[in-house]
Amino acid sequence: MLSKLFTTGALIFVALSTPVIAADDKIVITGSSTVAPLITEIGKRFEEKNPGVRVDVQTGGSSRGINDARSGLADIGMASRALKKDESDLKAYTIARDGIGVVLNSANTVSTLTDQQIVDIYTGKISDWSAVGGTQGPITVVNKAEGRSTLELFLHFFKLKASDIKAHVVIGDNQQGIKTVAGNPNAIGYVSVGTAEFEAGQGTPIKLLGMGGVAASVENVRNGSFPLARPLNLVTSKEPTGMTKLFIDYTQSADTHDLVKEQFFVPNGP
Amino acid sequence: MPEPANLIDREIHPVRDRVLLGAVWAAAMLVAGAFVWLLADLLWHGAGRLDWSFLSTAPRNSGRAGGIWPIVVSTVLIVAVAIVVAAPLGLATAVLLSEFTRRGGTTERAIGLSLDVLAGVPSIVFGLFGNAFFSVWLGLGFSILSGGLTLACMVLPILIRTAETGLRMVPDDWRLGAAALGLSRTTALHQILIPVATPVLLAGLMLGIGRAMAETAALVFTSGYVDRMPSSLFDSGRAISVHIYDLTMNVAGGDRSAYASALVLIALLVLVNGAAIWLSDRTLQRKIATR
Amino acid sequence: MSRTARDTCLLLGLSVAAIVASGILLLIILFLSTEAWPVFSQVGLLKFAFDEAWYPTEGAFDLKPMLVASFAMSMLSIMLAAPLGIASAVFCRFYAPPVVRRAYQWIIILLAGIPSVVLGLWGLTVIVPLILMLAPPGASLLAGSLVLALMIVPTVALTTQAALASIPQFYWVGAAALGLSREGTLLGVALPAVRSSIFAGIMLAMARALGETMAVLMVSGNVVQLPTSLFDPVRTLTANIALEMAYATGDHRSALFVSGLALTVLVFILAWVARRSGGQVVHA
Amino acid sequence: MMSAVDDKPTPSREGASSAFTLGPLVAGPPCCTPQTHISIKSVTLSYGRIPAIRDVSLDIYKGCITALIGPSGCGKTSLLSCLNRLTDLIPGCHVEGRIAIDGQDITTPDLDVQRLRRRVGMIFQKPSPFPLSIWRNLEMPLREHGVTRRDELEFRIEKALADVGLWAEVKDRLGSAALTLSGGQQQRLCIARALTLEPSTLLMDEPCSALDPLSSAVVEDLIQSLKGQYTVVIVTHNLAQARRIANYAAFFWVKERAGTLVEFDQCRTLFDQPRHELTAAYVKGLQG
Repeated sequence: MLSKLFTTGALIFVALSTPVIAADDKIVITGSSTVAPLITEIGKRFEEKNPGVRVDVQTGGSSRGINDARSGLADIGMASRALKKDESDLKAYTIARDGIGVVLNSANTVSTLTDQQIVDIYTGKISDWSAVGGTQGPITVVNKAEGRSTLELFLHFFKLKASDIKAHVVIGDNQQGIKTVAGNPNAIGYVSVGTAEFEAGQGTPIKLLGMGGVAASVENVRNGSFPLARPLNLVTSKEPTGMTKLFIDYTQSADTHDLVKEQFFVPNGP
Repeated sequence: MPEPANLIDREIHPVRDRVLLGAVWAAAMLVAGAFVWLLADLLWHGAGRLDWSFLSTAPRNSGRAGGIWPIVVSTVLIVAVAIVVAAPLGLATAVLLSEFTRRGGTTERAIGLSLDVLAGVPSIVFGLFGNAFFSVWLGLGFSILSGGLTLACMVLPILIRTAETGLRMVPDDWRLGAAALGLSRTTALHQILIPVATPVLLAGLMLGIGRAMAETAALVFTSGYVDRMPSSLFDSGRAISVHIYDLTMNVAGGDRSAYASALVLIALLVLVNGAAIWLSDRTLQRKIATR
Repeated sequence: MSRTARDTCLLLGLSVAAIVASGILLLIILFLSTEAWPVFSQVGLLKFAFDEAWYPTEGAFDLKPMLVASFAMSMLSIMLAAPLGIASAVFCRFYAPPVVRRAYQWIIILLAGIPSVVLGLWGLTVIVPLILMLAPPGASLLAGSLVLALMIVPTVALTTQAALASIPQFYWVGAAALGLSREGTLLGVALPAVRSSIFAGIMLAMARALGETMAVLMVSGNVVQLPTSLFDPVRTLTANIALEMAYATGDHRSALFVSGLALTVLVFILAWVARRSGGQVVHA
Repeated sequence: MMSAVDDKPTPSREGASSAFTLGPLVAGPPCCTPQTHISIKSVTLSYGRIPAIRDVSLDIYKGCITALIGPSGCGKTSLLSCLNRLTDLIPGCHVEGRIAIDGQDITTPDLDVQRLRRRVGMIFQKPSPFPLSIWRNLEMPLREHGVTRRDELEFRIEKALADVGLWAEVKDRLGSAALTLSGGQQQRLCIARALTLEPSTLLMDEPCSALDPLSSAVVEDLIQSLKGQYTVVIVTHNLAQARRIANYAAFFWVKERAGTLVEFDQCRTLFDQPRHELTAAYVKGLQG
């Protein structure tokens, strides 16, 4: 009985192991989990337009995208940040941008915070909402994990060091930030503007705060007036050719703007 | 089997017995309550999203719309690869430990310790290792095969530990009896010891399948993120739990699909475990006769 | 092939399987060490134990708080899960009416297969807000332990149940003949008879708790600090890897692999200590 | 398990009450050839470094029943296990000395132990049929030893079951589980299982001590009937039984924490005119 089962299993196994003839052209893209859903959708549309081409998108984080593009494991890497100084050997192609805004729980009575107040809250100088005009309650500071591009952007904007911040909750991905703030009336965090706008519209109890007098909205990120934004990049190790070039060009074209908006990012250009 | 309760029903330690009774019921209800709460939560958020098209179509708009059919297929394939590889390997190691090594002997201690440590290796480390070893070094790339093999490494300690327990529990009478009849150890194992231990082996297998189905971190780096229908084991395929993770952590507005996917995963577990129970009942009926 | 030769072949095959099974760990340790080597060779081992704090991008690599957090969280969760799991098994075998038993059995099996992400999500949206009402920020050592406990209960329950099922019948009969009540039989005969199997199950569960990543990452707050209370947010070694690996480069990346190694060492020590003390329990 | 009710004595046995009285002594050599079948020479068996039997030498005669008697822990069962190399299964168990069956040394490492165990069957104190059907219990070992033809399987199984007086009782329920049989039936099934393999020798480790008197008597009769066809070595604590059925008896005693052979003789001689005072004292329990 068992042995029969195993034989059958083995046969299926062998049958499935035989690789089908590889697609004419396969583009392997690895990297940032923030960018991956967008590129997957763009890839599907690209596949429809170019029969025989396959776009395989893998995640693992921006640094993996950079490494894989550099080592040639991937044709294209994805990074949700600008290239660093020691990455000048790579070429980056911005496909969209993503604004970063401060969010509070919608139950919070505070509606604006100055840059200085945000800095004081994040460095632990202010620990109760009453100090910034809200109802009394201990502030829960939600911060991003070390190395994450939104953290670096945040630190850079407020001229802070990672070790200056006194966090109460440290999170990884964007949605975790939104869920954490949504579940805690006294929390403050910073997340992607587009997704926060969408979630707030869906009834998630969060609200976006303006920054430097500019309202946090996709529109303001697009027109460049909102100060905190990061580029979402595709990265290659050398000048792209052939199908890879075709794909990168396609991602930057206006054809994909609707997909970019569907993922709550900000498309390039006007 | 006669329950002790059927044989004796007078109480000598009424307080202790009552307390124990209460505690056991309370603990069981606590666990069941937590599960029901969790399930209700999933149903509350996800049931509205569940319909036939959710099961039968491919995801659209990063999983916010569309279904999860290719992901279900990939998941089943990944788990199947893992179990097909890990079950024989695990059973063989368990047999070696229980039948051919002395408890507390050097071999048993060394293998046992390495398994205990292996069981504690974080799943994300398994993922990074699987990526380096299976995907890159063995050249399997991001594929269902690398994912399945990585999971096989992961569930191995569970399978071995439970199988070993099961085999050690088989009374020595039958081992001696078989040896005295001049049966080879192979025959004794095949005909008697393994069939008798089947319920325990099955419990281990279920734990292993559950663990494999539930795994996320180890698969992100090995079987990958591609949500297309796989055409062979060398294709990348997204597992349900990876899909759920992506929907909850990276895709705004993906929560309902995530909850619905979790429900599908639970249904899948019911199916797989039901099949396993049915299969073992059949083997038991054919092989083992106790009543 | 003669029967003796068949047995020899069997033994050979089994040995190969065992070597493969235990070789995996060596491969993993080799892999972790290779990846961790760059930062070891530059900053040395001591920095990981005696540094001020964990700010890897600023060259501070203290792993102590995370080691303590990993240890504390797994211990807490096993302290919760072991009694619950054993009680669950006992419930299934002795107390539950048949219908309840089947239902409960399925609950345990399904619980074993709930992805950690789903448990994490549930923890984040249900448990954490509840704990928040007691003490902010909610995401805490306690939240992590509770979610972990729920995750590992099935491991303890299923292994215990399997062990109880395999107790020879004459134990029950013998105990009953001595006039022991159901509870007396359980405490005096059944559980002691299978303690080594239960112990193995607990070890498996504890290892699982130590290695768990996603759920812990979502509910435990991930602040690198030595916990002073159950309500403090903590970061475990596994969460550390998962949180930072995505963007880590260079020494930072290497340092994350040191987290992996540190965890492996921790598991090794725990498993070794447990085997020594557990061994005495078993042979006592 | 101790249900004596459904364990009816076979028709061949008349007056089961004789199980409770001492039967006539069985005479020695005339009923069997005094020809050495198994020769045990200076056997020392140790577990780890601790010897369990020290320097035992003994000849076992063909077709006879040899009883090994003595107090618990004097190494009788250990000695029995040497004869079919079951000692191999015990980690750390080490046997020195020479044991030959039909002149062939069975202590050599390259011996085919499975073939040996086919020739030397063993019955344990606790009946241990496998958790299989009655039929499979008998068929599986036969197949293992290369008997695969259906008619031969059927012939051998029926014959063995008939030899142990079980055929009439179970012939209609061969497919039911062996563990549903009563204790006595289970033990006879185990004997039948050993007989199907056509051994030359049967080792019995207190085969009746777990059975009720009626079942015990049936099994005892069965053992009696094996005399002549098979060489039987039986360990028993039931001195009356030994005296009833055995041709030869060997008395063991613990000396310096290891079992040693004190006296070996014809059964009647050993019981009636023991040469050694230890033997005399021990069998006095029987006579006094």
